[in-house]
Amino acid sequence: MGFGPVRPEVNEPVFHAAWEARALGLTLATGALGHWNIDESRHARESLPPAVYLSSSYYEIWIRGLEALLDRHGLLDPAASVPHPRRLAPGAVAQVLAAGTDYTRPIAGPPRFRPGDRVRARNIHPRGHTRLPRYVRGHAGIVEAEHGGFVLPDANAHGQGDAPERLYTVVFDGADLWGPDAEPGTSVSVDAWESYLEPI
Amino acid sequence: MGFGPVRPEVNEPVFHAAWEARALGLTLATGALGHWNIDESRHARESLPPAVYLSSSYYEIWIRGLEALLDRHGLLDPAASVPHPRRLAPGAVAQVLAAGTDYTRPIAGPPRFRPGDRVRARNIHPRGHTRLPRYVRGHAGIVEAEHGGFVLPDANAHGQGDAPERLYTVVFDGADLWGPDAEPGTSVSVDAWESYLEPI
Amino acid sequence: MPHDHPHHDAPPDPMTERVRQLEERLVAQGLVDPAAVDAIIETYAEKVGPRTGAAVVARAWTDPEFADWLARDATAAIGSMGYAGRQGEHMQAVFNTPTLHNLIVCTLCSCYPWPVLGLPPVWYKSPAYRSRAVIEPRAVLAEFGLELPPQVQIRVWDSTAELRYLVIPMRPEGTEEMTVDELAALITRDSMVGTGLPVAPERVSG
Amino acid sequence: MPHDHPHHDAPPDPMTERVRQLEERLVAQGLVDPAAVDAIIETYAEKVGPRTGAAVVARAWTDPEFADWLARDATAAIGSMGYAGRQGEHMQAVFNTPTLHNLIVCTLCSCYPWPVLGLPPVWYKSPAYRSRAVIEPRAVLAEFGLELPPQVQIRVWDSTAELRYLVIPMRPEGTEEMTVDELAALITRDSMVGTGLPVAPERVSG
Repeated sequence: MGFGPVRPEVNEPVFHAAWEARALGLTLATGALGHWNIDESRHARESLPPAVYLSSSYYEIWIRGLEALLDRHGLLDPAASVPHPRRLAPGAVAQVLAAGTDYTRPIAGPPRFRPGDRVRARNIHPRGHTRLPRYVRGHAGIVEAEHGGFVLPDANAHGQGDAPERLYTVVFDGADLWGPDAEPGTSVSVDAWESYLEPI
Repeated sequence: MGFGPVRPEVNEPVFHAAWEARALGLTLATGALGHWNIDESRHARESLPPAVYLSSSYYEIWIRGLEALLDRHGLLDPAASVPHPRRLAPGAVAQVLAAGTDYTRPIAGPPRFRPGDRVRARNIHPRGHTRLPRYVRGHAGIVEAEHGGFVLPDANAHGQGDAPERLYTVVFDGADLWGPDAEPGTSVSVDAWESYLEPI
Repeated sequence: MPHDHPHHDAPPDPMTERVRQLEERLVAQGLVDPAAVDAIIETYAEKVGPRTGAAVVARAWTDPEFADWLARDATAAIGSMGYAGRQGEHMQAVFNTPTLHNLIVCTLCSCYPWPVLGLPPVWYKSPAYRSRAVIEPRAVLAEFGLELPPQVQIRVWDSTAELRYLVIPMRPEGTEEMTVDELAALITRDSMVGTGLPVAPERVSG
Repeated sequence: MPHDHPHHDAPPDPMTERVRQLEERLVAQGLVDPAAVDAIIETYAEKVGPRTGAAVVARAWTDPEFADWLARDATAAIGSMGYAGRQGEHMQAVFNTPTLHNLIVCTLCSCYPWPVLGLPPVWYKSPAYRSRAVIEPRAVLAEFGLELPPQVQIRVWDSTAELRYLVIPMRPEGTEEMTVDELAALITRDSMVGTGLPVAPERVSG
């Protein structure tokens, strides 16, 4: 089973249909209401049934994820129809998009790992959200950089707060990940929170 | 992402539609023509695009796989319309189904592994067909049984002959496969050809 | 409804139409005799099914020598009862005990012991069962209403080769006086896949 | 066509209809101001795009001090040019060398540095690219027409956290006399993702 070739599109437009543009705008505008964060919205998209996820286009996944979030948070309750106190005003759009969100957090204590350390991505299979890709789990890599504290998606996606942890860039040799079938001379890095890693 | 609960059906019929029964019958009847083997037909099904595979019912996957096989082997070439020399006769059906196919093969030399040996499932990622599930690759297990020689699917699926190898039942502890998120007191075995395994 | 509006009729089911056209071409090309297709369907719709496996299990419960043979060479033991063939060429019987429960799955496709259990049910072929049985078998069994105590180990058999597995469940208590046929009636398909247990005898005899 | 046959009309595209109805409800509930949606769309359709990233790269090629800043603190260096914001809050610049080629992917979703490259193309979001870039990057690059010699190592960056990566390709030979704006015209979006190289100067100036 495989996904076939990558098919770049010549002169690709930003949007392929008007509804895609509305899907982007609605997702960002409702996100600004503050009822969920980026990790919860990623988890909503990634919780779609696999056949739906794989057969939907990107913005269709966004719309299905948005519908799930609106439903979970009860925002389409017909009783409420006064403007939401945090409704995004047209004049605020430029500032909100340019500001973005700071995901760094101060963190106390020394880092558990240092650049150059050999570490193993833990063999975890959480039922909830995580950002540790399956293909690195159980594999050994080298810490390349330590980035300080970042919001932990595994907690933040489930309303459990920022739970900040240090974030590391960990590099894996292609041959360690894929064995004898790896392409020669390739390596892959992931950005991994401290609890994703264990010392070797 | 997950597939949700398993949904057993009370008083499930053998077929849910007449076309499902025809799909079974056509698949077996065309298989009897001898143009492909079970490994090639499994590979044809498993080579469907993932979104199609996951959104298709079992017999729909069979039909799509059968169409691919007929196409690959040029069997629907409109020129040919005399009965195929190996066309399955109604009177032969009972005997053919009851006989099945013997997948064992005599094999020379001693087995590389013995019951009780610790082995590792190799971290292979072949581009073609294989029957080594991804979830055991790179994990350690114990050889429980040695079954003698069997046709190797990795070769047989691609017209490369039987290439028989010894087959072993290898047991993996749930905690070794799934780490701290494993259910306690569970183990999983796979049947693995010798080239799927390496000594520890 | 006027004849020039055929699109007002209910559209034919696309798979019905697709398979019908495929069969038509296969027959026209001389590749398939539709009567052979009928015979295959009749075999699996009416002749082969889990009652075969139940007969094997009931005999194993009542005939220690047969049970021993089944454990050593299931293909031969089952074959001696007249059951053999496609998708059951190489059989292995796996026995439940008070501390071990066996569960069968095929994660890669949907391999299943046809000669003793018939064609597999839809749930056995579903991505949910195939993906989850190996990682959370207790959670999956709970969805079948089967909650095993923690001291019972679960062994999942992933049918990745041409070996086909038949679970031999434990004989229920209170069945000492029952005949082989009465015992066979207790043995459900799911109990031979590992997603269930035999029916308690009072529910049958009562 | 008579009015009592509305089903003869082309059906509305289901996603168009679904999103239209959703927006209608969101607006009616006071959750969304459609003019804000317009402003968001205008930002990404017209203002933010890969020309921003090209300006960053061209400056890095011509201003060693800026290149050094970019390597040490890409967020600040890029921010000093006025480019910042959503999906680019924490930037890292990764520099190609004669022996190392960088390639960016997000296997888990489709994270992409919006403020410098705009919205991601469809291929970047496709399961094919997301699954294959980490296991067979050379084969994927070949599908973009980019065949790297075997002595060039490939480093794939999987954007699994909130760090966003910008590839700084090597400055093509024969561009010594070009201005920053001329250089920026050589820098394609794909060359900043790692699926391409800058355009050769003769193809632009010629």
